[in-house]
Amino acid sequence: MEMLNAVFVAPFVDMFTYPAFFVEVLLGGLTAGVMYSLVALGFVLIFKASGVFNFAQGVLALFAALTLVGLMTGTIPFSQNSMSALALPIWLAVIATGGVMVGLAYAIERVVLRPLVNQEEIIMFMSTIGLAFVLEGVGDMMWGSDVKALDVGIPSGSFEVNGVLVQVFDLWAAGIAAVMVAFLAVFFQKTKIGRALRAVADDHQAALSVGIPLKTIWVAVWSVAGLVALVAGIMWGSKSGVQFSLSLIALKALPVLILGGFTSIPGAIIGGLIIGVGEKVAEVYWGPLVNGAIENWFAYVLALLFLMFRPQGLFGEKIIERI
Amino acid sequence: MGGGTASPNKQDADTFPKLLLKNAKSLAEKPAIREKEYGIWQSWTWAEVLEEVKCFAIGLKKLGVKRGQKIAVVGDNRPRLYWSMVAIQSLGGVPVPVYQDSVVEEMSYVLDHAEVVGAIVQDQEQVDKILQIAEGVNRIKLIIHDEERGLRDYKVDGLYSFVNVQEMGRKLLSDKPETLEEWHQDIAKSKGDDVSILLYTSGTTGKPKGVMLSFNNIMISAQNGNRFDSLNENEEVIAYLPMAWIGDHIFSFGQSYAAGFCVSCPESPETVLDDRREIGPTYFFAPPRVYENLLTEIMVRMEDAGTIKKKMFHYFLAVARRCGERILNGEPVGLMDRLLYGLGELCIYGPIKNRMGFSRVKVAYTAGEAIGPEIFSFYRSLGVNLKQLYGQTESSVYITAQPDGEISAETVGTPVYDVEIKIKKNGEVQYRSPGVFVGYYKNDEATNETKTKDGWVNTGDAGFFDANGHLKIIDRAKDVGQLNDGSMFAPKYIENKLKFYPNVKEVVAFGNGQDICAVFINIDLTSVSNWAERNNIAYASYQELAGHPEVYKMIEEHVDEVNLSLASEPRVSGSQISRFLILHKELDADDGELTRTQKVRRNFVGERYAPLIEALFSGKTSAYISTEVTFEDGRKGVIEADLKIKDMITHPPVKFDEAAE
Amino acid sequence: MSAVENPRQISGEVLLNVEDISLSFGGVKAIRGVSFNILKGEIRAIIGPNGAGKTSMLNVINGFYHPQEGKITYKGETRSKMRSHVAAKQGIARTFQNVALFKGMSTLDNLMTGRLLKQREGILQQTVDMLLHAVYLGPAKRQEVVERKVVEEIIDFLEIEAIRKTPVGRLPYGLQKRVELGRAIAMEPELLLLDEPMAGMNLEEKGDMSRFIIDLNDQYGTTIALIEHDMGVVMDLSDRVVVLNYGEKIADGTPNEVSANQDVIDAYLGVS
Amino acid sequence: MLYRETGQFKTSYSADQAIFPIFQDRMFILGWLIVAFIAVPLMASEYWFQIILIPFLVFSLATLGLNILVGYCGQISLGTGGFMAVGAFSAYKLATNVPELNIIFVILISGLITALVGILFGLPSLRIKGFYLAVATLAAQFFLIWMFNKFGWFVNYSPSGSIAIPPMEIFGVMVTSAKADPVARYYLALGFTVVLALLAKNLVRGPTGRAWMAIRDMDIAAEIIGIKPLATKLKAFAVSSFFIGVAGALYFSAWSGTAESDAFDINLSFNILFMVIIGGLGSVVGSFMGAAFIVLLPIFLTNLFVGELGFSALTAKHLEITIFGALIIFFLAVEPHGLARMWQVTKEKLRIWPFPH
Repeated sequence: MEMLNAVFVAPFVDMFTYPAFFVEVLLGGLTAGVMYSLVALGFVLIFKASGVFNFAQGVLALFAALTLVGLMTGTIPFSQNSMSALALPIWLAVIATGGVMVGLAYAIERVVLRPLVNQEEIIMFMSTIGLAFVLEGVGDMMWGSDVKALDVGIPSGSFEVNGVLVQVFDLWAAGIAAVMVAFLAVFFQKTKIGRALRAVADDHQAALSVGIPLKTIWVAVWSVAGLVALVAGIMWGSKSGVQFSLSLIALKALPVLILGGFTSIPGAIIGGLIIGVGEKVAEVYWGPLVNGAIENWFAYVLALLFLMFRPQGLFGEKIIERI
Repeated sequence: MGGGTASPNKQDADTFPKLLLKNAKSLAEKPAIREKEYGIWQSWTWAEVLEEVKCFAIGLKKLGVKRGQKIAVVGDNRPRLYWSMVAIQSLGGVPVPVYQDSVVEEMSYVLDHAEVVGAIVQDQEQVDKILQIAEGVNRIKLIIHDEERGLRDYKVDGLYSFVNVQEMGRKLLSDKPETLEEWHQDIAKSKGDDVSILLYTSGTTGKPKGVMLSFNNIMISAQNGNRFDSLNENEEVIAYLPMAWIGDHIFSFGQSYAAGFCVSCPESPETVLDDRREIGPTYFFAPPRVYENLLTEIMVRMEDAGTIKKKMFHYFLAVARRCGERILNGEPVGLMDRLLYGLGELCIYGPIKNRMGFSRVKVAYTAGEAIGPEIFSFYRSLGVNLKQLYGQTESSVYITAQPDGEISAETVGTPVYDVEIKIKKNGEVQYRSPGVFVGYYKNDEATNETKTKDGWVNTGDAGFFDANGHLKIIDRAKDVGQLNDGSMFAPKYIENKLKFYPNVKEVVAFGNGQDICAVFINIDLTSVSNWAERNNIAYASYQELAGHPEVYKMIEEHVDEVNLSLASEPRVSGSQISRFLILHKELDADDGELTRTQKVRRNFVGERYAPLIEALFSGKTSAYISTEVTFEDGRKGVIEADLKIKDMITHPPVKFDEAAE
Repeated sequence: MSAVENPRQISGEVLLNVEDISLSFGGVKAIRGVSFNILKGEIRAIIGPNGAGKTSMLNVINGFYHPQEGKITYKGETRSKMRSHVAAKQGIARTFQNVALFKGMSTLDNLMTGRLLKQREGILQQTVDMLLHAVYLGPAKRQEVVERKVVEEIIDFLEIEAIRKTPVGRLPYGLQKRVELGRAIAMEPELLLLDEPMAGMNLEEKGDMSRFIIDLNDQYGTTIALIEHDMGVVMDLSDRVVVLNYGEKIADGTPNEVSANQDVIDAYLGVS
Repeated sequence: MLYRETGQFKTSYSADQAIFPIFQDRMFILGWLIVAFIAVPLMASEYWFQIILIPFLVFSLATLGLNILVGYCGQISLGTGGFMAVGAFSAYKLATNVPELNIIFVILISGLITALVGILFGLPSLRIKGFYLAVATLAAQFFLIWMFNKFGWFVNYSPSGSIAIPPMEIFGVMVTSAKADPVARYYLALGFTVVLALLAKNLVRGPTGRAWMAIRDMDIAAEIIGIKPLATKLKAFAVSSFFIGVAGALYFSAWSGTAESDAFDINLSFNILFMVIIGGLGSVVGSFMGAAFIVLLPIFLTNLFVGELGFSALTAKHLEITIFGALIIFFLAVEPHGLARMWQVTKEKLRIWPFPH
C-alpha cells in the first residue's frame, strides 16, 4: 500500500502542488532533449543516406567543440596546451571548425567508408566505434583532455515568468535547434545535393542514376552531420563545459532514435524531447524511491518498452518482410 | 630370358569363387572392398563379401542362371558389380563386362555376339539401354540393377534389383539350408581351365573380339604380378578404370583376390581425385594419359601460384630432376643433393604427392601406350615408383614389366615370371605364358591368326630387345611401313614423340607408300588455351584456336624438335615429318574416331578425312573439310573448316657408329 | 521383354484447399479472392505473368503472409493464419525464387538444418538435448549420425556428392538451387512448394531439375506445387495448372486445357 | 604443406563428425593443451599470470560467450559488461552467504543466474532486430550496473561499494583471493575455459549451432524450414550469458579478487565486442585470438610508448586509444572476419600447398 502510494500517487500530487517547479523540471528536460535531438539528428542524416549506424556522432560533437575551443584560445595542436599568440575571433573560429568538420568528412569517406563499402551493417557499425576511438584520441592529443569552458557569447542568466524560473540559455538552445532544423529542411528540399540525399535514402540505384556518385553523397552527408555535431558541441559545451562525457550522449541518442525511428528527422526531434523530459521527470519524481540516478537507464528501458509495441518507431514506416 | 622359376597354379583354390571361400576364412576380418557412398567409406570384410555373394548367387540360381550361360555386367566400378562376377562364376556362368559408356549399337553387338541371357547393371541409364537392346536380341530375359533410382515404376518382367535377388537367396537359404551345400557343389564343379570371363577388346579395327580367359589365365598372371612387385594383403587399391578392361580385371579383381588386399571404389567419376587422396593407394595403375593430365593440371595450377612458391617449385623440381630418380633407384648421390632433396620432399614433393594421393604409392604402373619420357621421369623424380609394363588382353596383361631399379622410359622391361618372348623376322613380338588366352569367342579364324598351335601369340607389335635385355616397342607391326624411298615408317613411334608435348593431344601420321611423312595434329585444349591466355591470344572456339597462326607456329616448333630427335635414330631418321595440319575438331570416341580406350582408329580416320590426306600429299597449302559430328546429347551435326597445311624442313640423319647396335 | 510404363496414380484426396484468399499490403492488393486445391500426390503448377501474385500465394500457403480474407484447409484442418515454422512442422516445405540458403554454411550443414524440425519439443527436452549435444555423447551423437544418414541419401539423390563440404556461397547458381531443393526434401514434407525452381538455369540443369522433381514425386509420393515460367517444363511436369493474373485466378485445369484457354493466351501476350 | 591428408579416410560417420577430424589438427590442439597445462605454469612469472595469462583466459571465455550470440546467432549485444557483473556479484553473494559451497559450484551457479538474466533481456529479440536489439542490451548494461551500485544488498552493505572474494579451496588448494598462488588461480581459470570451449565447439557444430547460424544467415528462411525463432534466440542468449557469467565470476574470483560495479561498465562491453570482431565472428578459436590480441596490444603499446619512447602516461593513453580505433577500422577493412579467417585461410593454403587453389 505504502509502496503503491509512493509510486502512483505521491509524485502526481507533488506535480500539482508545486506546478512552477514541475514546469522548471519540464524546461530542464526539454533543454537536455534538444541536445539529444541534435545528436540524434546527425545519426538520422547518416543512417538515411548511407545506412551506416554512426556511433561516432557524439565524439564528432566532442571533437568539434574541442577544435572550436582550441582555435578560439589559440592552442597549438599536439603541444600539451601551450598557447600561441593568435586566438581566432568566435565567428572565424566557428567557420574554421566547420571547415575542419568538412575535411574530416572527406577523410572518413576515404579511410573508413570506402574500404568498407558493401560490408554487413554490423561491420560498418563497429568501424564507426573504431572511428570514435580515433577521434577521441586525436582530439585529446591535439587539444588536451582537460575539461574546457566554452563561451561563444550565448547569454546566460535567467528570468522569472509567474514563478517559473526560465534560463535564457535554454531559450537560445531551443532557438538555435529550431534554426538548425529549418536550415536542414531547406537544404533537403531546395538544394540539388539535398534532393540527391533524399533519393539515396529511398534507393541507392535511383540516386546513382540521378548521376551523383555515392562518394560525393557520403562526403556531403557526413559534412552536414559534422556541422550538426558542431552545433550540438557548441550548445552542450557552453552549457556544461567541453569534456569526454559529451561523447556519451551518443549512447543516449540511441533510445531517442528508437522512439523517433532511424529515418525520420522530425522523429529525432520529438524523440529527443520526449526522452529529455521523460528522464528528468522520472529522475525528480520517482528517482528517490530507488536511490536516484535512474537517468542512466531510464531512457533505454523506456525505449525498450516502446519497442515491444511499435518496432518501427514513432515515424518509421512499417516494415514488410519480403522473401 | 624370363625371370624366376615357373609357378603353375598349385594351390587348391583354382577359381575365384573357391578363392573367395578361402579368403573369407584366412582373411575373414580384413577389409576386402570399400565404396565411398553416403559420404563415408562403406567397407566389407572378406567374410561379409562371401555372405553378399552367396545370397546373390543363390538368388541368381533361383532366377535360372545356369552353367555356361553368359551374363553381361555393365556399370561404374561398384562392389556389387564385382560381386556379381564372382556370383556368376560360382554358378559356372561366364561374366561379360561391357564398357558402360558404349552406345547402344556397340553394346548390342557385344551382347548379341556373346549370346548373353541376362545383364547386371548399375542404374536406370544402363537398364534403358539393355531394354532397347533386348527388343532386338530376345535372348536377354533377365536384368538386375544396383541402383533403385527412377526404376520403381518400370513394370518389366525379368527386371529385378540387386537387393531383391539377394533377398530371394537369403530366403531360400533359410527355407532350404541344403541350397548352401548345392552352391558349394556348383563352385566345386568349376576348374582352373574353365573360361572365367569374356572380355571384348575394342579392337583398333573392325568389330570387337571376345577374348576368353580361363581362371588359370587370370589367377596365375595375378599371382605372378603380385610376386613380381611383392604385393600383400595390406595394399590399398582404388578401382576407377572400366571393369570391361583387362587391366581393371587383373589389378582390382584378380590381384586383389590372389593377395587378399582391399579395393576401394570411388563415390562418383567426378570425385575420383578426392577419393584417391583419401584412400592413398599403395598400388596404382593408370594409362599414360592419366599421368599426362595430372602433370598438365599440376603445371597449370602452379602457373597461378605466387612468385616465391613458383620459384621454390621450379628450383626443387630442378633438384629432383638432377638426383630424384637416382635416389629412387638407390644409386649413390652426393650428400648435398640428398639434403636438398630431403628439403624438397618436405616442402614440394611431399605436398604434391599428397595432393595427388600418391603419398603411399609403393608401385605405380603405366601401360597400354608409350608414355612421354619427361612425364615418366617427372613422377619418378618425385619419388613415385612409376614403372612400365607391356601386356594385352590376350596375355592377361603381363608380358614384360620393369623390375625395380631397372627403369627406363623407352623400354617396357623384362619378361615377367613364366613368360617367354621371341621376335619374328618382321620385328613382331611373340610370347608364350600361362596368361595366354583360351581363344576368341566364336572366331577360330582370328584365334588361329594370333595364336599358334604350340601356344605362341603374336602381339601385332613390332619391337626389339635392347642391350640389357629390355623390350622396346616401336609400333603396331602391321602399321610399320615404308616411304617410297624405302626408309622405314613407324607411325606410332612418330606420333608418340609428338604426343609427349603437353600441347599435343592426338597425332595421326601417314606415309606408308608415300614420298613423305605427314601428320594430323589434335591440340590439347586445356594446355593450349592456357598458353593462349598467357600470350593473350583471343579465340572463340576450339576450331578457331586450332586454326590460329600463333598456335601453328608453336606446334611447328614441336614438330621440328621431333624431326631432330628422329634424325638421330638410324631406324627412323628417313621418316621425318615433312608436312602437318592441325585438325579443327577433337578426335572423339562418339564419332568412332577413337576406341573406347581412346586409341586412334587409324584406318577409320584415314577414310573419314581422305580429302585432307590427299591435300597433304598433293602439296596443297590448305584443304577444305566438312565432317558429321555427334554431340554430347546424341544429336548429330556438321562442322566445316578450311585447314592450313605447314611444310617442314627435315634434318640430315645424324651419323653415328653402328657398333652400338 | 519390353518396358511398360504405368501412369502415376493420384488419389482424389484433397491435400490443400484455398478458398477465396485475398491479400493486400497497405493499399496494394496482391491476391484477389483466389480459390483452388491441390490433390495428394499431384504436381500442381501455378503460372502467370510477373506480379500475378504467385509468390505471394506460396507465402500465404506456408503461413509467411497472413491473408486478410479467405481460409486455407490443409489435411482437413482449416486455418486463417499460422506461423510459418508451424506450417513446416505440419509438412509444408518450400524453396525460394531467389535462393535463400544459409550462405555461411556448407552444403551438408544446409541440408542438416532441414532436419532441425525433427527435434524434440518442449523446453525441458530441448534443454536436455542441448546439453547432450554440448558433451556430444550417447543419444545426441547417435541422433547426429541418424540425421546424417538421411541427408546423405538426399545428397546422393541430388547427385551433389562433389560439393558436400563446400560453403554454399561459393557454388554456382544452378547448384545452389539444387542444394535448396535438398534442404526442403530433408524436411520430408508432404507438400513441397517450389518457387521457380529452374529460373536462370541452362537446358541441362533444367533437365536434371525436372528429373529430380519427377523422381521425388513418384518415389516419395511428395505432393508438389511449383511456380514456373518455362511453359515447356510446366507442360511436361504438371498434372494440373492454375493460372493467376493480377492477383486473380483466370484459369485452372490440365496443361492442355489451360494452354488452350483464351484468357491465358491474352494474359501472356499482354505481358510479353 | 604440414597437412598430409592422404590416407586419412573415414569409414563411419562418428569418425567423420569427430570434433577434430584431421589428424594434424588433433596434434595441434594437443600441443596447445600441453603448453597451457604444463609448460606455462613451469615458466610463467607472477607478472605474467596477473597481467597477461589469467585476464586472457577470462576474456577469452567472455568473448566466446558473446561470439555465440553475435557471431553465431547474429544478435548484437552491448550488454556484456553488465552480464559479467551479474556473474561477479552472484559469485560474491554465493561465496559470502553460502561459504560451504565449493568454488566450482559457486562459479557454475553464477553462470546459471546470468543465463536467466540473459534470457530475460533476450525476450525482446523476438520482436526487435539489429541495432534496436543493441539498445535493448544497452538497457541491460546500464540498468544492471546501476542496480549493483545503488543497492547495498549486492555488496553486503560494504561502505566502499566494492566486493572482495573470500579465500576458497579446491581439494585443500587455495584458489581464490590474494592469498592464493597465481598458478592455482591460473589453473582455475584454465580449467573452466578449456572445458567450456570444448562444449561450445560441440554446440556450434551440432544442431543447436546450425539453428543459430540459420537464424543469423537468414532468419525468415530459417523460420520457414521450421526453426522456432524465439526458442533458438533464447538458447543463444542463455548459453552466451552463461559463458559471460562464468567469465565474470572468474574475473572476480580468479583474477582481480576485488571489484566494483563500475569495472563492468559499457567500455568493458565494447572491449569484449572488439575481441569478437578482431578474433572473428562465428569462430571459437577466433575468440581466443581476439582476446589475446586485445589483452596484449595495450601492454605492448604502453611498454613501447612509456617504456621505450618515454612519452607521458597521458599522451601514451591517448595514442593507445587512437591506435586501437585505427586498428579496428583496419581490421574491418582488410579482414572483416578477423584473425580466425586469416588463420583459416592460411590453414587452407597449407592443406593445398603448393597449389594456390
